[in-house]
Amino acid sequence: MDVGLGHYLAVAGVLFTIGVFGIFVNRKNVIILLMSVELILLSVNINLVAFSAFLGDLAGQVFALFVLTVAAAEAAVGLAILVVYFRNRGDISVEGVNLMKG
Amino acid sequence: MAPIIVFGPLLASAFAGLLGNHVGHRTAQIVTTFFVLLSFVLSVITFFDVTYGGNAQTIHLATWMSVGAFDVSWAIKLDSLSAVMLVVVTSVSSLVHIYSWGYMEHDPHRARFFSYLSLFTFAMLSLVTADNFLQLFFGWEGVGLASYLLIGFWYKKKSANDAAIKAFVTNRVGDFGFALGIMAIFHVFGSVSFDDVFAAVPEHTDAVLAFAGMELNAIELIAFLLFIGAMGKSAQFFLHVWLPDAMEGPTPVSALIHAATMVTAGVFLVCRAFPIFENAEAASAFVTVIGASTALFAATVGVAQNDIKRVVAYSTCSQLGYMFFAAGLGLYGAAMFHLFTHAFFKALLFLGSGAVIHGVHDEQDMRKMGGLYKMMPMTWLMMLIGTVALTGVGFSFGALGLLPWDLGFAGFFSKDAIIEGAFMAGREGVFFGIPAFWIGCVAALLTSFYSWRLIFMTFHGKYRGPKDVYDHAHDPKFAMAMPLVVLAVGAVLAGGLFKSDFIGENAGHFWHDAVPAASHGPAVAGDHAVADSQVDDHAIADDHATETSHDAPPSQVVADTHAVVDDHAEEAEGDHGGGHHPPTWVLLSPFIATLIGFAMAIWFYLVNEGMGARIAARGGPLHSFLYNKWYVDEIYHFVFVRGAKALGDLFWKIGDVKLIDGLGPNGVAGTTLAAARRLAKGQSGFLYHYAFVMLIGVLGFTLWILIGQGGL
Amino acid sequence: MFGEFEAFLSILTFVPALGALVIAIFRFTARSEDQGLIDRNSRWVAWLATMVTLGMSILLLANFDAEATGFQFVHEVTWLEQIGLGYRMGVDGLSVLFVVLTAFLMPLCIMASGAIKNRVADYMIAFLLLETLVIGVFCALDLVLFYIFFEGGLIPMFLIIGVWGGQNRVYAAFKFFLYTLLGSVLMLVAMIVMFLQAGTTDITVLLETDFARNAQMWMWLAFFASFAVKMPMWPVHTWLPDAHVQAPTAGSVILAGVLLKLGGYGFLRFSLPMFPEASAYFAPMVFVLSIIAIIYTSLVAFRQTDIKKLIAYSSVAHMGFVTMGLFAMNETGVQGAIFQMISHGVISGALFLCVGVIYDRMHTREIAFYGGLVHKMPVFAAIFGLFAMANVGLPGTSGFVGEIMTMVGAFQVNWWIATGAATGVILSAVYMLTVYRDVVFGEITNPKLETITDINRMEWLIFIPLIIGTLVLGLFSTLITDVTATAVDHLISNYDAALAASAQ
Amino acid sequence: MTADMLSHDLSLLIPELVLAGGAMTLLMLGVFLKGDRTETLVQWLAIGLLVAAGLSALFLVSGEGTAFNGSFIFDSLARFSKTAIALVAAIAMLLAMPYLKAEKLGKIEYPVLVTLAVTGMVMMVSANDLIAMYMGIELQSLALYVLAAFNRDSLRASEAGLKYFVLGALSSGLLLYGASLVYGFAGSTGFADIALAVQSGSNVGLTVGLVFVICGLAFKVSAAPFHMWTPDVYEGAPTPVTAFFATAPKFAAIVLLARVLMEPFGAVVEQWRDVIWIIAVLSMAVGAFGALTQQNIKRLMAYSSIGNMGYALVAVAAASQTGLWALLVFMTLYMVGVIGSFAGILSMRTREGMVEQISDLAGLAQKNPGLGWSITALMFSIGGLPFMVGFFGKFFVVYAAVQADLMILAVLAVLFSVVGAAYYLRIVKVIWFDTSEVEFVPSAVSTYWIARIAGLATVLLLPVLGWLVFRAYSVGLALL
Amino acid sequence: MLANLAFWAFSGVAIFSALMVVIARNPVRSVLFLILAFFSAAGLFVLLGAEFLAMLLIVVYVGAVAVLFLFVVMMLDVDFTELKQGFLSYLPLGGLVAIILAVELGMIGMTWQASDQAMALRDAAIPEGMTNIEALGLVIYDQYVYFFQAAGLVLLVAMIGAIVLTLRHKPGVRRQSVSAQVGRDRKDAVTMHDIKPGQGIGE
Repeated sequence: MDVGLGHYLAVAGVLFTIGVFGIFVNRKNVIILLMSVELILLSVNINLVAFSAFLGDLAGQVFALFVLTVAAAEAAVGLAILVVYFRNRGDISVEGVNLMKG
Repeated sequence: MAPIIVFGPLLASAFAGLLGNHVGHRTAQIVTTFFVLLSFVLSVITFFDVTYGGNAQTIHLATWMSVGAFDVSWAIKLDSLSAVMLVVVTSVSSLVHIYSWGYMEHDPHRARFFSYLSLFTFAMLSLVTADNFLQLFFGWEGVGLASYLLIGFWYKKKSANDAAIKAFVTNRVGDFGFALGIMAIFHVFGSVSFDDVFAAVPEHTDAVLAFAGMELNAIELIAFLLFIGAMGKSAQFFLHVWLPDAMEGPTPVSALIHAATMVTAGVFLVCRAFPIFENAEAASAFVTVIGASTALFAATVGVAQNDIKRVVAYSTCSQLGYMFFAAGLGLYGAAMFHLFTHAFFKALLFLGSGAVIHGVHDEQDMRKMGGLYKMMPMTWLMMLIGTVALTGVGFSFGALGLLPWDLGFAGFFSKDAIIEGAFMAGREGVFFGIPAFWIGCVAALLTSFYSWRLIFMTFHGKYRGPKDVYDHAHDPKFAMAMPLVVLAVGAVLAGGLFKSDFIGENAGHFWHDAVPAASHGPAVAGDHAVADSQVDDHAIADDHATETSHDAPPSQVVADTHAVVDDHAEEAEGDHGGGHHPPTWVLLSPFIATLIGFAMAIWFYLVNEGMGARIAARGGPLHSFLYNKWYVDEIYHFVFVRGAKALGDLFWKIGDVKLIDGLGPNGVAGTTLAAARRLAKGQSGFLYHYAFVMLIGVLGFTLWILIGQGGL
Repeated sequence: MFGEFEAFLSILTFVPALGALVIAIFRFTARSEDQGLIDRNSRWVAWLATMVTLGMSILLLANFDAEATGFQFVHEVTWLEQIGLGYRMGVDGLSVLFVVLTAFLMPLCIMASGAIKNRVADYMIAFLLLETLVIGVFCALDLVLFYIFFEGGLIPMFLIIGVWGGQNRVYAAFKFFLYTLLGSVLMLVAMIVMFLQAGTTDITVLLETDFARNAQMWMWLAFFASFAVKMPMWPVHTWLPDAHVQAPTAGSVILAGVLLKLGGYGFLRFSLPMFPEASAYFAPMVFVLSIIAIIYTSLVAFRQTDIKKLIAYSSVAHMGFVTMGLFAMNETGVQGAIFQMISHGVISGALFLCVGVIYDRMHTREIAFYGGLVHKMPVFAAIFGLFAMANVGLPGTSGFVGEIMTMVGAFQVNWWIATGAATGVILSAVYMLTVYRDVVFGEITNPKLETITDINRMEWLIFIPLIIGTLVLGLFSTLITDVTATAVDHLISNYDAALAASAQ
Repeated sequence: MTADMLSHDLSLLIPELVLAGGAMTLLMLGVFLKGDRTETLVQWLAIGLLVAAGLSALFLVSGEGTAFNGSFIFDSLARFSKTAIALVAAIAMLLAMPYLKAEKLGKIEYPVLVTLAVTGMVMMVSANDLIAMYMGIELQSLALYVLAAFNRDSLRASEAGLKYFVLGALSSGLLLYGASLVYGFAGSTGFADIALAVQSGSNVGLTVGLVFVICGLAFKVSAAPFHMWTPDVYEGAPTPVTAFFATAPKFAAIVLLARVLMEPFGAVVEQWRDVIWIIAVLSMAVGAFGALTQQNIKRLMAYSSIGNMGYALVAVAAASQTGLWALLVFMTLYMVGVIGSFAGILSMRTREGMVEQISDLAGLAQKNPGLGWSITALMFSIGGLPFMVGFFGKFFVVYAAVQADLMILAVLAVLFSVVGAAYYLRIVKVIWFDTSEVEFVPSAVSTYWIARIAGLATVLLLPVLGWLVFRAYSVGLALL
Repeated sequence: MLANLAFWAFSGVAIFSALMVVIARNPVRSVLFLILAFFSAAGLFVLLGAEFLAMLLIVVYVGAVAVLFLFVVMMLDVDFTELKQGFLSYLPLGGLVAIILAVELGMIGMTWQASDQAMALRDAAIPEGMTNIEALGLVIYDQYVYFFQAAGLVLLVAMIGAIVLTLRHKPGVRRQSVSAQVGRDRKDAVTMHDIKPGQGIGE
């Protein structure tokens, strides 16, 4: 069986799902959430690059490039916020992020 | 002139009511009395002008309502009918005003009292001078209001207040019918003015009011509804309950309102609307039945009452019954005549009772009286005159050919005319005629009995109350005595003097079509015998109803009255010319009934003094039944008062609070808040829940799209 | 005289708002220690503003041509013209009297607010705004403008009930607001539909527009939802007793006197002329609801222990006559309904003022608390008695004219309806006389009442115009009906024509 | 790319350039200037910058058209939105100043971040390409994440930042995933090209991609069911930040959403209308019900915001010219209400600190009548009750819905507005009916006046509403 | 064939390691699995002909981001022993949702067909005979310069954000002040004391 675009998309879809799954199944550690976000972005990149390849269009790769850039920035900001949160709370369990509700 | 008659009392009332406290009671009394007297004088002038002068007229004053065809004026209609009423009203009212000078001498609220009296007079006058149904209704309710105010005059007494409300509300029940009647009139005739309506009655005898497949004859319905109004005002059976209670008011009020004027408004209405009733056979029969029942019922109850005023009140009720069955049988003249005479003697009786009450320190219970004739002979005499007038003492000398004229007190002429008229009607085939005759006789017996019972219990025998009261019992002063005397004169003479005008040979000239000079109602269809002698060249209000059963076109109806009359008379009597005289035994029967009643009263209350009390004490079922007024009040209380309260509570506490509010605003608010709380709980604060919800959203939408678009 | 002066009506409408603005400016800029002074003066400003409005409304009436059909004193300003909205004001025979009624009651309300001691300036602002909005409702000739005024009135009334009301005022204010709002929003949707179908919100144009029968049904129902609540009709009346009981006296007066009329006016202005077929179709339902309202609420009123609640329920019953008369859709019925609304405005206003008189003195509205007031307050007893009787519908008072005309009108349609309504006439006597007996008559049993004083001069001044109004209207009803006659004729002939056209 | 082209392109980008360049300048100034007044200076400069950007969008950009190969567009919609966004951001910045000073948060980064966030927003409303859209969103979002957690010593603020970040990143992921699908199935990232592709025949990939994009954007406008972050973040973030959150980003996001839906996907309205329909109804419901039980006024504003975005989405669902201008009018009037309300909230300060509980407002009408009346008017305006201008926003929205035959949606919208009215009334009730002994300390003059002016504006805007409607109307005409 | 094999290998590893990122008990392991996932993805990129991106992924992600994660994980000294409790209770529902999602996405992927004009609509067709990096370089600074600048702003924001959130001027920490150092003059630095012998310089 020849590997086609569909395969790549499927892989991306599975990765995306895992990332999403990570966000709502994880109960204990906020860092995992950030990593899950990275997984999601990774899946998107696979998508984009795959499309780019199969369309013969560079735009997808350019898009992916910027996604990568933004992902790095997001990681920086996310971790910064996480650090701030940790400083205030001394704990990064997901279940603890529950001060405000209702 | 006419406006002064009507509005003079109103001005006086306003003056006394608004300024009474500033100008003093005496001024208020003087002003009100003056204006009422003025009205009286002018009324008398008007009376002669209208009745004998034939100057009937309608004075248009202003427009009350004008909406398309619904055009209602303020007007003063002067015709014989209203002229009679004017005289009755203003005369009795004047006398009551004067009487009240004495009676209310010590009351701190005299000015208010006189204001009410004058207000009542005004309302009554505007009632009788109305030229349309709505203005009549205005006066109708106006007298209701005045009656309410006067019954509740002593507002400290709860019983007085309750009686006042009872009177007003019961009247309202009647007015309910009356108002509907007016609406029906407007619906059918497109007008509420008497002239228009009465002129149009013949054209609408076939009109029907339909609802849900039922078709009712409009004229019958209108007559029926109007009579409901009359029942309320005139305290006829079913709606009579307020009248005895109304005796809570000061006695002059009872005399004015509950004997002479207001309660007769119902009779007035029926007479006024006679063209309608003439064409409403069933409704007229209903009038007869109710009138007769009331005559009997009230008389039976009157037998067992102990309150002096209540006895008179039931008597009034009973007499009104007479008037109604007369009217129902088409004897409008007789009804009006009885109304006229009744005003005098009943006012006399009430005022006399007032004098008694006044004399014995506001004691009303006859069981605590007795032998008073020694202490108050003048009052005794007056009451005696009233009683003989009421019981109809007199003898048909004329009718029996013994003398050129009959001799008797006022009641004799009018009542006998009714009873005889009933018999004649029955003779002529009116269904309720003969029963009405018999009931009339029985009622006359009872009337005689309770009237004499009153006299005997009050004035004769041993005194049964506190000694010092007896010692201070006294005849009234001039202010109270004078009206008694005047009324007594009326009670003696009114019948004889006016018989020929009201029901006799002058009736045609007298009434000028205001009421049919003789009985021509559908209830006496075919009975022209009575009318025969009275019919003269005047085209009296015609009786088309005669022919209604034959489906004759209206044009045919205007047949030669004489011819028809003669035919019928021959068929019925086989004795042409003798038809207008009832058999002798009929003429005598009321007299005999009265005698029997008198004898019974002597037996029970003079010969065997205390026997009545013993019967009462034994409390047999019949006595209880009568004493408790056939338990009508109790039934009404249970059905209507308790019923209304229960329904009100049901609607309020179950309907409004539980159902409407509970399911409506409060229920919705509760559900909303519950939903809000649930939603707030869903906002758990946990990241993964939030993410999960987002994911569900995405997933849901994706599925929606995929399924919706057939992508899967 | 004012025909050329276009903005007259707008000025009339916004004079009270101007008064409110004046008070507001001082209120918001003054230092807190001066607030007392501002409170005192705000009464005068408010009174002046309402009196000016009254004067202008009388001028309006005087210059109103009762013979002419169509709208008069029309004032148009372009506004949002791209989408067909405009600022359009004008009055016709159906509305002009309501303007006068509002202007007439408002000064009395201001005068009757002597018992308001706290936040007087705010109170006056709310009242003046309310007046502008209510008058605006009657003058608006644009659908959206109408809605703005119609709903906007809720806000000041909400504050009036909520801030200056009684114990349970919050519940009452919320119920009042949300209940009526819920009714109205559906109307808004229907208005938009009309807007889209007719392409404009100009009422004069909409009156000429024929809507499809099916659309009429839905729009009628939506409008009905709003007006029925506002009237209020059974079974959406339950907000009214609560609102009345809790509102301050003047608030009750305005609520009963004017705000309830908005529903009736709405029927007149929209439901009947614009959706004739639907109106005819739904008329039986309205009749049934009216009769239920009359009988049901009268019986409920009979059982009340709170005077204000009793009068409030009685208002519901009396409004039943209005809806009955309106949907009879004949001259007598419609004219009677208008008359009944005007008359009820005066009478119920006066009754609430009566309750206010004793409430101000004793701070309770429990019937059981009172009794024997006539000994201490004979003048009050007389006045209260007069208005009680007017409420009962005694001929000679304005209450009677409205009732009889609506019943006569209804009788033409179906005499069972009139029969049902007439039952209410009996019941009104029952509850009104009972409460009058319990409050005014009898011995004084409550020692607290020994010190109660009769009405003072200010209260006299308030009552006199109302007494005159009740009697004069009761005796010379043509004062009202002549003004409305032409407009009502026009309304009915159009209605009949529309029905005839649709029947073909 | 020639110089001519560049200068043309750049001329369309003036607001962006002003903001971006300004932000960097501010940063430099802030870093290198010393002294106590630096913070204030930078804040004022930022305000000036925002106003300048807004005005430049309104007046300075003469032409309309696309730039950078069609990835950037400046049209009347962009002009309108940019002006509104920048101006409202300026007011939000003005509101923030006294607060920052009082809470000792006055770092120069705050105005810089605000300016950069606004840069992102103005890029969003001009996005005509998936990548441009994404970059704009991220620029805005990242700045907002930081701003949410700006009060870094507060646990609440940092929790708010964390939640916002995690969920925001997730939403970005959704959006991106959708964008990638759209790109893959359409063959291009440019909106104009996508439109062509969609017109020539839509397919499941495109639609699902669109759904994902919608979901991502729905998060930004805090529409249900992607709203969950809103109450927590609003509550936790510093109040002026919340005020900022509630206004400018919402405007940008909803305009972007409208553009995405109507331009590239305008041809397949039926496919996405259901989704928007459901989101709108859910938002209105959540907004109406969620707010009922709230005690914290910021949380309440959050729910209010969710609900109101539901109305905005109703206008979007109409997918018509009317819908578009109704959306713009609605958003503009809504922002007047929101910014005024936050000014009111920020005006209330007791000795203990800022007031956040609704119950703290008790008796405000008596203690501070001007503010009391203003907040009352603002609440009614946001609630969409006549005779406040807010009513017109909702009116036009419902109008658009009815016009588009979305009858059920229209009825639901008005019904939810009744439920919503209940909680606005609750605030009014607390202000007017309740009493409290707590004394407020005088607040900053600017804040107080913003509240008052906004309060007045809810009524006084009525006469000039025509102008606003006219502007929005022409946008609608030009765009579709 | 080899390419297919490589695809399966890379994608298998990527998926496995992604799963491990999520479910690993120790966050450090998670980070390491994340790196592995990135590597695998980079492999996929290479297969697709996007060499530059593959390189970038490794340089930027593995080199910077992942290390940053690792750094933070280490820095935030969290007690990991009780982590992952309660994981299972949420697994069924979560798993179900995840599976549905994955199936959906996979199916969409399978249905791919570029729109009719997709080829015509391409913004930047991959030029022939040019390396991937060269091709990208040509468009990024020209056609996509707007995005490039925007990306710069994004990074700037990230920088500012990270600094403003985490930078702390702790009291007592001595910091270099260049301008102060440079701007010193003798007056500030030197004071003359006349010290008497034997007394020291005690205060």
